[in-house]
Amino acid sequence: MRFAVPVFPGSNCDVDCLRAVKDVLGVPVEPVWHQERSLSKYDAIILPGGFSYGDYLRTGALARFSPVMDAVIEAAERGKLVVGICNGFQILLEAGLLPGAMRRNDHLQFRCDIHPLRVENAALPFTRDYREGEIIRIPIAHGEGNYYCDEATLAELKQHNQIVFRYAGENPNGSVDDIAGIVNRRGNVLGMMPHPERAVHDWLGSADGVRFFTSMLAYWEENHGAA
Amino acid sequence: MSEPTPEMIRDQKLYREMGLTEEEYQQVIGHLGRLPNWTETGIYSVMWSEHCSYKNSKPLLRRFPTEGPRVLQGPGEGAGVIDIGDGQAVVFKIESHNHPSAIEPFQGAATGVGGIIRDVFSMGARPVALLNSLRFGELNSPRVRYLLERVVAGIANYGNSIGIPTVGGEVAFDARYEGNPLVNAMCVGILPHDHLQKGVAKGVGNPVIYVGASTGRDGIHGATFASEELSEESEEKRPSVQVGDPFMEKLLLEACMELVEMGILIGIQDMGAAGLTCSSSEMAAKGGCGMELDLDRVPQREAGMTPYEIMLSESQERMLLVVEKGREEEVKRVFDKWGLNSAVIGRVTDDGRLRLRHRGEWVADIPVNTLVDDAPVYVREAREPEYYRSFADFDASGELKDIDPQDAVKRVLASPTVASKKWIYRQYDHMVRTSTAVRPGSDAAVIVLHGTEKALAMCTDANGRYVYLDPEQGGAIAVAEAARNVVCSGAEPIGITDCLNFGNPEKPEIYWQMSRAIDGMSAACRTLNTPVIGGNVSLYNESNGQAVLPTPVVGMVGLIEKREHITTQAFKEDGHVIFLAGE
Amino acid sequence: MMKATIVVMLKPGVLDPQGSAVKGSLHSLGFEEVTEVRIGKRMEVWLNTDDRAEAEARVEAMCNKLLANPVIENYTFELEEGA
Amino acid sequence: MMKATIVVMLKPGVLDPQGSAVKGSLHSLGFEEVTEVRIGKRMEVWLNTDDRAEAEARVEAMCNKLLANPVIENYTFELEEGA
Ligand SMILES: Nc1ncnc2c1ncn2[C@@H]1O[C@H](COP(=O)(O)OP(=O)(O)O)[C@@H](O)[C@H]1O
Repeated sequence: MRFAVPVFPGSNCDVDCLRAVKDVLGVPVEPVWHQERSLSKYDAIILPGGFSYGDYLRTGALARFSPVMDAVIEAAERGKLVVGICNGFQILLEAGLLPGAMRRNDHLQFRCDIHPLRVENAALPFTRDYREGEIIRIPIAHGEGNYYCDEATLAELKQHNQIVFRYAGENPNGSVDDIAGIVNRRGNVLGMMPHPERAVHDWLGSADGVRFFTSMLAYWEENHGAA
Repeated sequence: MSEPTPEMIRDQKLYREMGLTEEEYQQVIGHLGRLPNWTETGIYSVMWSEHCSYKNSKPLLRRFPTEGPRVLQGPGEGAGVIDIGDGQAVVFKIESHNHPSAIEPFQGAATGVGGIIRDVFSMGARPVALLNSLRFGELNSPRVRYLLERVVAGIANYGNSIGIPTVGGEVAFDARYEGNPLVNAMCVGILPHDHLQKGVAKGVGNPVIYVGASTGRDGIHGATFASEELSEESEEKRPSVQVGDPFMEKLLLEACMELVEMGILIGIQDMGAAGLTCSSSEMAAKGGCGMELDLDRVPQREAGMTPYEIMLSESQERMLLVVEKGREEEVKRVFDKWGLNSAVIGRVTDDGRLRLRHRGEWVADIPVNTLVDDAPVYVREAREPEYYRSFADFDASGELKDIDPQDAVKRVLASPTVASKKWIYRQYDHMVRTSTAVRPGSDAAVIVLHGTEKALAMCTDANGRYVYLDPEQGGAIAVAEAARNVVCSGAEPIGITDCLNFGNPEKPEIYWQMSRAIDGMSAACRTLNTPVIGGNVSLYNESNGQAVLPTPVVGMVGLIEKREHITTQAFKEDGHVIFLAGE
Repeated sequence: MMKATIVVMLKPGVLDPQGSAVKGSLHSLGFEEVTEVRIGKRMEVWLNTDDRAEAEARVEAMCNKLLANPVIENYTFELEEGA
Repeated sequence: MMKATIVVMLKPGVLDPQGSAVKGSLHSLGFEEVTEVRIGKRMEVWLNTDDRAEAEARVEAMCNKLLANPVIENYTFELEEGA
């Protein structure tokens, strides 16, 4: 299994994602400059956190037009695994790969902490190594993680089990229905504000993010045989 | 708008508005052998400001121990460098942005962070952590709360965007900082020895390359502004506050790191205080050469900028480079990739002069050493303040008897200075780069060095009240406290950087405080084997004639040889034994 | 040369966190008469063209593609000549 | 009830990183005729008062105290009745 981590101008969790995949899975993973137009070599794509294009205008709005995004959309259509973490989630929203939009945190402050999440759907390629309803601790670090969608969209998300993670305890940003992460209808494109790549060693404060990555590998191996 | 002629500058004493004294102006004439023109007067005035020349503090700074077996670079470059073994080194420095933050707290604090990051990566190091040290008035004032909120938001905005974790710092509140808050930012970086860069121009004919943001009219005379007391008048100089662009700096950082990896740089320096003036003249002076710049080639954001404005602008996110002749294209390719400006704006010469051309005419011709090495130095009068004697005789035993210890403990714990700072540090991304092993909230922060067993502990410490009561003891205590924090995290202290925040040094009592504090700090550094590898001086921290508490801030770094040595503050388990160590 | 002044505001039903926070701050500063605050963006875009109809179509396109997010935002704009 | 519409823009000489970034993106999306972009804020503030003169003074005070930072920003506002 090969991972790609697209790097936009202003990405800053790209290195962390590369290191997490390497440390946890030991499979090939490469940074891909945002000017690249093809991702055909890769089986999974992680859009990293950071402040692409300075988060100017709206978070993710300018990165969404980077050349590599056409390849990300194509990969999503082909059923490859696509993950957007934090800024990556914001880019997926702007690109229309996931429904909804992001607003500033309701208290207007940036918030960085290790936060409890509830795993709402443990049947996905990203979550199969978790248990449904399990509380895991994953770092958050964002100023605009206040997820918004209208009532109809929320109803649909619920109906199709697309809400993957909810904040347990206090909602750190005011998101609709305590949403921390969602998946598309098909189940192969996931966006989340918390950072699983920052929770892969006990010395980092939590290792609960490890199973996020092992889930993806297990899913892929099941579908493609070990490689 | 036509500029004043050299004669007008002399006759109307216009140099005074720029901050040059009568004697200094006469010295300039002596150095040039003629009257300086407008641009030249501006250049001398910023280079000879306290902020750039340390003219009031240099003789005192010489007392610091700056050497040690691990020191690869002491004071004198963008930041100091200390060997940490295995061919690696740590680079760190602290700097103040007090005056801009008093006027525009968000941008003032943000650009302070941006500046110190540039200082570190201009050494060739990858910045890995940020810290800060803050002082405000009492929190019951709405203005103080506004300043605190905006300063914290500004620090958060810059550090979070650029993706360098803000892992530590300290903050205290006291009425004596009310009109003049202190905002000091520290950056720590790591590099392999062979990546070490210097701010030097060498090799006659080599190109001088400008990279980064375009030059605008922002922050002109910021350096002189930082060397004056805050007064109603500074309101008029308000536009001297710049807006930071952390996105631009992230690109600049990555582009510069690529050049460092390519091993192509002869010299690199950031354009901070006094912008192009300071970077060009310091690089030339250090290389013992001269420099010729064609100002028309400087990327400009606004139309019709004068040489004076181009040279004195403090627009952020800019660097000056010197590379070997013929390698200009390689530099350009890297900067094009990151979508940044890069322009060859001049070349290195052999005659020791800084020569500037604008619209086909020579607009300045100055011997560089007179800007850098011949800046005036003042040894001020020091006088023991009266309060010092009277406090020394103070006997507390009487008053203490009436205090209820339980109540006192509660009040101490509830005071903003002692209470939890989580409200602040949860606004800082302290985990990005996934190397933070000890997050804010313990004694010192710890950053692991990936690929090795090593880690670095770091902290900032100061106590203005102690220093006020006894500058020498207080200075020593600041160093000792930092050392304890670092040791308690499992590290051996290896060096410090310091930021000397004081009032107006022309007042003998203030100069005395500074002199004594430096003696105390120096003694502690000698005892602890922690050389001072760099720092910053911020004077004239006064408002309405009232000085802040004398606040030398210590930024310390310690080396942890094995990750298993990392220790945190918290009690861990029932039944563990508690010891009290020390006197 | 034409100048477009574009206003982008959150749609009426979308809670405006910035507006609520500013309202709170205004109250605590003693401006108690403030009943609501909504905060949006105002963009000034200069276009190197003199054709009004074309400019209009182009600005419309910029708004739809980039400047506003139709999920949560509405936009309006005005054009001025020679600014 | 009065509604104040307040526009806060960066002063002319002040760097507008957001505007520059948006201009760059517009160019790469093919809107090459764009020569400059400046981005500021538009705030709508509803006031529970009917006294126009008073409202004017109060909004002025809000701008100076909180809504704009005179060091780097300029503001203008308009008042509408009964909105
Ligand atoms: N308080 C201090 N303690 C030790 N060194 C200092 C102190 N203040 C300034 N220095 C050193 O003096 C040198 C000259 O500073 P300069 O190059 O003008 O730096 P900057 O403008 O970045 O502050 C720097 O290397 C700096 O580290």
